[in-house]
Amino acid sequence: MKYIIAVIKPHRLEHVREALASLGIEGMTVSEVKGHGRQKGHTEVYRGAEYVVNFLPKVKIEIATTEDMLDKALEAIQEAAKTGQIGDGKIFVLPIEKTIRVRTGETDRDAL
Amino acid sequence: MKYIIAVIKPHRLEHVREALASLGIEGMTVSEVKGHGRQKGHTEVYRGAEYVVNFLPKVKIEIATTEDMLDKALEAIQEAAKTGQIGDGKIFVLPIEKTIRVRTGETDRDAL
Amino acid sequence: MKYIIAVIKPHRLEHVREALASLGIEGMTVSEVKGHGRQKGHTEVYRGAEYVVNFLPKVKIEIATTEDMLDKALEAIQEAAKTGQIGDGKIFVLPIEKTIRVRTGETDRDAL
Amino acid sequence: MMSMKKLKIFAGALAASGLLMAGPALAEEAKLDTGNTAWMLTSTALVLMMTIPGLALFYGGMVRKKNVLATMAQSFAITALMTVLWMIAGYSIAFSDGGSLNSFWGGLSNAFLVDMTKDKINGSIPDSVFMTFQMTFAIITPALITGAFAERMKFSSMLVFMGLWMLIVYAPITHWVWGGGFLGDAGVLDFAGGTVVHINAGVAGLVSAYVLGKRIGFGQENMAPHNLVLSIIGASLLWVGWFGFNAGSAVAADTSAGMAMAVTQIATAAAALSWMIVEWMLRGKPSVLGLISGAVAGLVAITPASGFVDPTGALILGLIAGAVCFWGATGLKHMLGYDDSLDAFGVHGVGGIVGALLTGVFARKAIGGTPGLIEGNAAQVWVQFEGIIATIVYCAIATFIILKVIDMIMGLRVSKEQEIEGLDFTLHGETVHD
Amino acid sequence: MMSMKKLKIFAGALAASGLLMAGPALAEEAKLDTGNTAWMLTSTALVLMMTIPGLALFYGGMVRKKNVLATMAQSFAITALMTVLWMIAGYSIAFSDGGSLNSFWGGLSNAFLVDMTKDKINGSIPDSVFMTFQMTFAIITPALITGAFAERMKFSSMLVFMGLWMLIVYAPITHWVWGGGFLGDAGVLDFAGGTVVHINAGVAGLVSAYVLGKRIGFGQENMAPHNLVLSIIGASLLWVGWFGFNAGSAVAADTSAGMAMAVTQIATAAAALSWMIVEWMLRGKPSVLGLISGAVAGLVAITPASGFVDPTGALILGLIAGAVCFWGATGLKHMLGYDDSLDAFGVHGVGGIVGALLTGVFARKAIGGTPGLIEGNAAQVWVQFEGIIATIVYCAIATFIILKVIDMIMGLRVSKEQEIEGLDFTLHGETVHD
Amino acid sequence: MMSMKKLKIFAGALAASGLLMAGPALAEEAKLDTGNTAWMLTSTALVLMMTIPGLALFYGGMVRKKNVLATMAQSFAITALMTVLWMIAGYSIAFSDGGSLNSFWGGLSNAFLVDMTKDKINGSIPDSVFMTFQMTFAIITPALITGAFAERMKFSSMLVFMGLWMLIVYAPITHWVWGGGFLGDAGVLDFAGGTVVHINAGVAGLVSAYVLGKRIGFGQENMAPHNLVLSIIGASLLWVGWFGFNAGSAVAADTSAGMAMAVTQIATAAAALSWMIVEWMLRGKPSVLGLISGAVAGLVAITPASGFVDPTGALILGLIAGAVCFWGATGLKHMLGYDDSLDAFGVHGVGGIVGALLTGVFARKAIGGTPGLIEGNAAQVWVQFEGIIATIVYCAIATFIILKVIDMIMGLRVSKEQEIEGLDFTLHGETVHD
Ligand SMILES: Nc1ncnc2c1ncn2[C@@H]1O[C@H](COP(=O)(O)OP(=O)(O)O)[C@@H](O)[C@H]1O
Ligand SMILES: Nc1ncnc2c1ncn2[C@@H]1O[C@H](COP(=O)(O)OP(=O)(O)O)[C@@H](O)[C@H]1O
Ligand SMILES: Nc1ncnc2c1ncn2[C@@H]1O[C@H](COP(=O)(O)OP(=O)(O)O)[C@@H](O)[C@H]1O
Repeated sequence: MKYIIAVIKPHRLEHVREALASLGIEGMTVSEVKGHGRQKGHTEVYRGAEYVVNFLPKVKIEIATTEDMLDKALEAIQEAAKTGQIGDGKIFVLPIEKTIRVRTGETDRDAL
Repeated sequence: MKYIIAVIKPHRLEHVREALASLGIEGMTVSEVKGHGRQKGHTEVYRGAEYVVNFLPKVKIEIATTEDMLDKALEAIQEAAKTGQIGDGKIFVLPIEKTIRVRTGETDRDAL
Repeated sequence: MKYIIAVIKPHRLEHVREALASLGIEGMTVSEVKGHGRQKGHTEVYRGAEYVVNFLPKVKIEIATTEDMLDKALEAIQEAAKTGQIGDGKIFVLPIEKTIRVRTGETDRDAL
Repeated sequence: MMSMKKLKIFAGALAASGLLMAGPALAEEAKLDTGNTAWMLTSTALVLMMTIPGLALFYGGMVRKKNVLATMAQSFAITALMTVLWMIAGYSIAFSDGGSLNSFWGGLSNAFLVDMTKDKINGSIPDSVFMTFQMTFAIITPALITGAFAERMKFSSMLVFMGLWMLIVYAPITHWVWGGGFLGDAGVLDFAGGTVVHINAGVAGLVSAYVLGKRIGFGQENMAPHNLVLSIIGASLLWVGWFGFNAGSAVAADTSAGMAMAVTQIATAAAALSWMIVEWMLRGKPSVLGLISGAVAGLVAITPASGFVDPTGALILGLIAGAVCFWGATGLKHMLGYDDSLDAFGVHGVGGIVGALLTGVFARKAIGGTPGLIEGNAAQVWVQFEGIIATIVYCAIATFIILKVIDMIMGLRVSKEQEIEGLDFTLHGETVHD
Repeated sequence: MMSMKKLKIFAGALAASGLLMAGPALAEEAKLDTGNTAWMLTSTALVLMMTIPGLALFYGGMVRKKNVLATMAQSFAITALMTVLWMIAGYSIAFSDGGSLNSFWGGLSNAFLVDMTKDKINGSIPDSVFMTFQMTFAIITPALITGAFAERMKFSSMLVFMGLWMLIVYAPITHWVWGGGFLGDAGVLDFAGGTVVHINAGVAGLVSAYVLGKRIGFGQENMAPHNLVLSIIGASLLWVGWFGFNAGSAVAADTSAGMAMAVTQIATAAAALSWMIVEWMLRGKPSVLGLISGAVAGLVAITPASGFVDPTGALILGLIAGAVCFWGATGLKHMLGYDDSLDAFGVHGVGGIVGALLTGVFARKAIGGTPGLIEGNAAQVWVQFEGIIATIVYCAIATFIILKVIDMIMGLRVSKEQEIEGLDFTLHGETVHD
Repeated sequence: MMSMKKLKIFAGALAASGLLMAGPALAEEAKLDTGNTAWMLTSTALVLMMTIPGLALFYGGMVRKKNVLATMAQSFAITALMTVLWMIAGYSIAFSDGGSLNSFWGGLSNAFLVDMTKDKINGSIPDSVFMTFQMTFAIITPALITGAFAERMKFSSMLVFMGLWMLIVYAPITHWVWGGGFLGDAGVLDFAGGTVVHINAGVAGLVSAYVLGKRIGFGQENMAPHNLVLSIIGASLLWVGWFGFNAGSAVAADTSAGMAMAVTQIATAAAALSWMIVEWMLRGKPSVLGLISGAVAGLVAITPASGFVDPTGALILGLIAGAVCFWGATGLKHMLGYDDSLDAFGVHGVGGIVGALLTGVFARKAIGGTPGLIEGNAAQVWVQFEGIIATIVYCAIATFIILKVIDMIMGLRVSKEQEIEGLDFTLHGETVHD
C-alpha cells in the first residue's frame, strides 16, 4: 500500500475531494499547513515594521491507498488541484508497511 | 525503525497517550486534523444556506518506534482508541531510514 | 528521494529555514503540532482545578529532498534547531517513492 | 408627527426669531435641560457603539476568516468618513431650512456647521448634541449596507460609494421625514428611523447585491460564518446601543423615551423568540445565528414604532417581525437568487417594511398622539405605505446610478485572485495570526 | 429600608390616591426629573450589557471550545425569554400590591403591564423605565445560574426551567425584599440585590449542579477554559455595567447613587487584589482567571452594601470577599465535590452571603440611614442573616422541585454523545470555524 | 482656565466656608443638578470602559498570541490597584488643598477620602462622583504606559512601578494642572488631559522602553499583531468611551460638554482618515491597524483642545494629528531605535504634544473663553509649550529613577526563557486553548 501526501492550495481541497470520490476513494486525512517553495511569502507592514511572512497557507491531504488505485488517484489529485500558477503544490508517495482499522482490527486493503 | 501514523477520535487522545506510556513509549507528536471516510460530515445551516462540512475533527499521532515495540504499540493504540463506532480511525506504519535527536545528535534507537 | 520530518521548537523555525535556504533548499511544508517526550508538559490551574497539559507546542517541518542533499540538510537542520536543552526535537528520514509537481506534472528530482 | 421633526421645527422657529444667535441670552439658558442633555450625550455614545464595535463584530463574525479584518474595517472607515461628510454638508442637507426647496432638501447654508454656535440650543439640548446624535445615524445607515456586498467590494470604491450615497440618498430622505420635508408633512410615522435608516439601507443593499453580483463559489463553497462568537457580541451591543437609537429619538429623558425603551426591549425579545421557534420547528434546531438575527429583526421593526405603540402592540409586532424576517433571510433570498451576503435586505429591508406598516397598525393615541388601524385609523397604514414606496423608489434608483457610475470610473469588485486570497491581506496587507 | 422599596411604596401611594391614573395632570409632570430619568435609562442599558454580551462572554470563555456558542446562546435566549415573561407576569408578581397576600407576592393585577400608562410616574421617573430597569435584573439572575450546569443541559429544558424559576422563585423573592413583602418590612438591607440576585442565583446554581450531576470526564479530562480573552472582556463589561446595577439602584442621579458607584469601584478593586494576592501566595502565580474572578466576587459582595457603607467599609468588605470567594471557588467546591462548572455558587452564592452579612456589619447611618455592627447595631447582622436563610431555603426547595419535574417530563441533560461532540453542533447545528 | 480646575476651586471655596460639612443643608441640596450628575455617572462608566475592556483589547490584539492574557491582565490589574491607591492617597494628592505647597501637590489631608461625606457636593455633582470620575483617569494613564514595555516586563515589578508612578508622577502633575497647582495658574489649557494623561503616559512609556531594552528578536523575528480583531474592538470602545473622557471633563451636561463631544468626534474621524490616506499613499495599502491608530491619535490630540476649539479647528487638528502620529509610530520610532512595542510614545506622546500645541493655536474665545493663535493670541502657544516641557521633564526624570530603583531591588524584565515561552504561561500559568 502507498501513502500519498499532497500539498495543495486551500481552495482546491473540495475539488480534490470530489475527484477522489468519483474514483471511489473516500478515506483521507487533511490538515492546514504552511508552505514555502518557489512561491514566496508576502510582506505585512504594521506601523512601519515589516514582517516577512515566509510561509503561505496550504492544505495537506494524506491518503492511504492500494497500488492498483495509486496512479488514478495521483492523476485525479493533480488535475483537480491544478490552477497552472506557481504554488500549486506537490504530491509525494511513500510506502506503507501496514494499515489497521481501529474499529475492527482489519488490516491492509480491508482497513481502507 | 518504524513510523506509526494513527488517526483517532480527539477525545481518545489521552487514553492512547496513557496506554503508550504504560509501555514506556513517551515520545510522540500530535496534530489536529480533519478526516473523511465512511463516517461522513454533517450539515450546518446558516440562515437557510446549507453547508456540508465534509471533514470531521480527528487527531493524528505520529510515533517513531523500534521494531521490537511495534506490535505492542499498535495493539495499545488500537485498544485505547476504539469506541466501536464508525470513525474510530486508522493506523498506518511506514518505514523510517534514519532518526536523529537534535539536542545530542544521537541516532536511531538512541535518538528516541 | 527522501522525506525529512523534523519536529523542532517553534522559535527555531526561522533559523532552520534560513539554514536550509543557504543550502539552496527552499521547498518545505510546515505545521503546528504538539509534542510529548522527555520534556514533559506543564500544569495549569484554573480556580483550583489542575489540568496537566501533556503536550508542548512544536513545529513540524517536512522536506522532500534528493539523496545527495540529504546529509547536508540533516546537518543544517540539526545545527539550526539546537538550543542544547531538552525538547529540541527529532529528525526522521523516510523513503519517498515518487514526487510530482502539481502545476507541471514533472516528477522526482525535477519536481522539487 | 415625529419627535425629531417637532424639535427641529421648534428650534427653527427660535432661530428665525433671532434668539439662538443672540449669544448667551438668558432665554436660552433657561431652555437647556441638563437631564435631557445627559441622556442625549449618552444616546449618542450608544448609537456610535452600535456601529463600532457592534455592527463591525456582527458582520465580521459572519464572513469567512480571510475577510474578517476587511469587513470590520468597512464599518470603522465609514464611521470616520461619514463624520467628516456630515460635518461638511450632510447635517445641513438633512436639517437646515431649504427655503423654497425645503420639501426635498435642506440646502447647504449650514455647511461646515457654520450656524452651530456653542450656545445654540435645539429644543432643550445643545445643537452640538443634536448634530452629533444625528451624525451617528448617518454613520450606521451606510455601514448597514456593507452586509449586502461583503467579501467582494474594493475598499476604495466602497468609500466613494458610501460618501456619495450618504449625501445624495441618506441626507435628503432624512430631510423628507425629519427635517421638514414632504413625508413628515404627510404624516408618516417614523419614530427612530425605520424608513430613513432601515428600509433605506436594506434597499441600497439589495441593489448593491444585484449590481456587484455573487461571490465566487456562491452556492458551492462553504461560506459558513467563521466565528459566531463575534456576531453574538455584535448583536448584543446592537441591542444595548439601540436604547440610544430609539429612546434617544425622543430627544429627551421623558416618558416618551421611557416607553420607547420598554417597547424596544419587548419587541426585540419577541422577535428573537419568534425566529427561534419558527426555525426550531422548520429546521429542527434553534440556531444561534437565528436567535441573534431575530433580535436584530425585532430591533429594526420596532424602530419606526417605538414612540407610538404600547407594550402589547410591541409584543405582537415583534412576534410578526421575527417570523417574517426569518422568511426574508431564508425563503425570499433563495427565491430571488441574489447574494446579499449578510442579509442587509433580508433583515433590515424586510424588517423595516414590516415595522413601518405595523406602526400604522398598532399606533395608539395615548402613546404617540396618533391612532393606528387598531384604533380605527386605517388611513395611517396608507400613509406609512406611501412613505415606504417613496423611500424605496428614490433609494433604489439613486443607489443604482451611483454604483454604475463608480463601476465605470474605478470598478466595484476586487479581482478574482484577491477575492480568493481574501480581502484582509490583499486590500489591507494584514492577516489574523492565530 | 431599601431605596427601591421606598420608591415603590411612594408610587403605590400615589397610585392609590388616583393621581397616577389621572392622565397628564400637572402634578405628575412636576414629578418627573429628567436627570434621574436620564440616569435610569442609562442604568438599564448598562445592566442589559452585563448579561449580553458581558456574562455571555465571561462564561463563554471558560467552557471548552465545542460549547462556546451554546453557552453564549443561553444568556442570549434567557434575555429574550425573561423580557417577555417579565412583561406578561413577572413585574406584576414582583412589584404590584398583592392585597392580602402582599407579604408574599404581588399578584397578577398588572399582568401584561396593563397599569403602565405612558405617563405613569414611579418616584421621579417613568414607570416604563422602572419596569425595564427591573426587567434587566430579572434577566441577569437566571443567566447567572447557567454557569453551574454549563456544558451539559438541554437547551429546551433550560428555557423551561428558567421561565418557571423566574416566575416562581425570582419574582416572589424580589417582592419579599423590594416589593413590599415581609423581608423588606423586617428591615433586611439589600441595596441592589445581594440576596435577591446573587444568593438566589448561587443557590439555584448549586442545586442544579447537584441535580444534573457532573460533566462526563470531570476530574479526569482537561476542561480548562478555552479562551480567557473572552472572559476578560466579559468580566470588564460586568464591572462597567455594574455601575448601572448598583448606582442605578438608587433610582436617582443623587448622592446615594454617587456613593454607591464609589464604593462599588473600591470594593471590586479590593477583591480583585485580594484574590490575586491569596492565589499568588498559595499557588505561586497570580492567574488571570483569579484576577477577574476576584473582581466579580467584589462586585457581588458590594451589591447589597452599596447604598449603606462608606469607602473604608467597602475596602475591607472587598478584601474579605476576594479571599473568601477564592476559597469558595477552590477549597469549598472540591470539599463538597459537586461540579459547579463555572462557579455560580462559589462566586455568586458565597459572595452574596458574605456581602449580605458584611452589609449588616459595615452599614453606616450617615450613608444609608441604618447603622450596622460597627456602629453598635448588632441586631442588623441578625436581620441580614434571616434574609439570607429565607432566601436559601425557599430558593433551594423550589429550584429542586422545578428541576425534578422537568427532568421527569422532558429530561435535563443532553445525551452522552451530544456532550462529547459538543453542544454547539448538536444543539444548535453550528460551530466556530477557526 | 480649565473646567475641572474651576469646579475644584469653587468646591474648595464652599468647603472653606464650612458649607459642605454642614450636613444636609438646604443650600447644598440646591446645588446638586441631577442632569449633570447623570452625565458624570455615565462618563465615569465610559472612561472605565476605555481601560477595561477597551485598552486591554487594543493592546492585547497587537502582541503575539503567547502574551495576550498577560497583556490584558496588566490593564485589569492596574484598574484594581489604582482604584485602591487613588482612594488611599492619590485623590488627596491631586485634588486637595496642599496649603503652602499647593503649587506642587495637594497633600494627604484627604487620605482614605475622609473628607468625602456622602452629601458633599463638588460644583453641581456629588464629590463621590467627581472622585470616581477622576479615578478612572488615574487608571487609564498608567495602563497606557504598558504598551511601551509589552511582552517583557515582570508582572510584580509592573505593579510596583505603576503604583509608585501614579502617586509620584501622575497625581502631582494632575494637581499642577487641575488641582490648583502652578500650571493651571499659568493658564495652560488642558481640557481633558492631553498633558496630564497622554504626554505623561507617552513620556513614561518612552523612558520605560529605553530602560527595559528591546524584546528578544526585535527587528528579526515576526512580531506581527496576532489578532487585530481584538484591537479593532478595543479602538472602537476607546472611541466610544472617550465621549466620557472629553465631554465628561465639562463636569456637566451643558453646551460645553456638547461641543466637546462634537469636536472629539470630528477630530478623531479626521485623524483616522488622515493616517489612512498618508499610509495608502506612502505604502500602497490602507492598513486596518493604521486606521484604528489614526483614530486613537485623533482622540489623543483633541483631548486637551476639546473644550476650546470649534468644529473646523477640530477638523484641521485631526488631519494634522493623524499624519504626525503616523510619522511618530513609523519614522520617528525607527530613527531613534527604541522598542516602544505598541507605540505608547509614538501615539500618545506625540499625539499629546501635537494636541497641546494646537490647542494654543485653534482655541477660540467663543468656545472656551480663551483665544488662541488664530485669534491673535500667540502667547497661548508659549504657555502650552511651558506646560509640555514641565510635564516631560518631571515625568522623564521621575520615571527613570523609579524604574532604576525597582530594577535594583527586584529586576524589571522576565528571564529570557520566560520571554521566549511567553508571559501567559510563565507569569500567570494560563494559555489560550484554541
Ligand atoms: N521539497 C519540498 N518538500 C516539502 N514540501 C514542498 C517542497 N517543495 C514545495 N513544497 C510544498 O509545495 C508548495 C508549493 O511549492 P512551490 O515551489 O511554491 O510551487 P510549485 O510546486 O508550483 O513550483 C510549497 O508551498 C510547499 O508547501
Ligand atoms: N484511506 C485513508 N487515508 C488516510 N486517512 C484515512 C483513510 N481512510 C480513513 N482515514 C482517516 O480515518 C478516519 C476514520 O475513517 P472512517 O472510514 O470514517 O471510519 P472507520 O475507520 O471506523 O471505518 C477518517 O476520518 C480519516 O481521517
Ligand atoms: N518517538 C517519537 N516519535 C515522534 N515524535 C517524537 C518522538 N519522540 C519525541 N518526539 C517529538 O520530539 C519532541 C522533543 O522530544 P523530547 O524527548 O521532549 O526532547 P529531546 O529530543 O531533546 O530528548 C517531542 O515533543 C515530540 O514532538
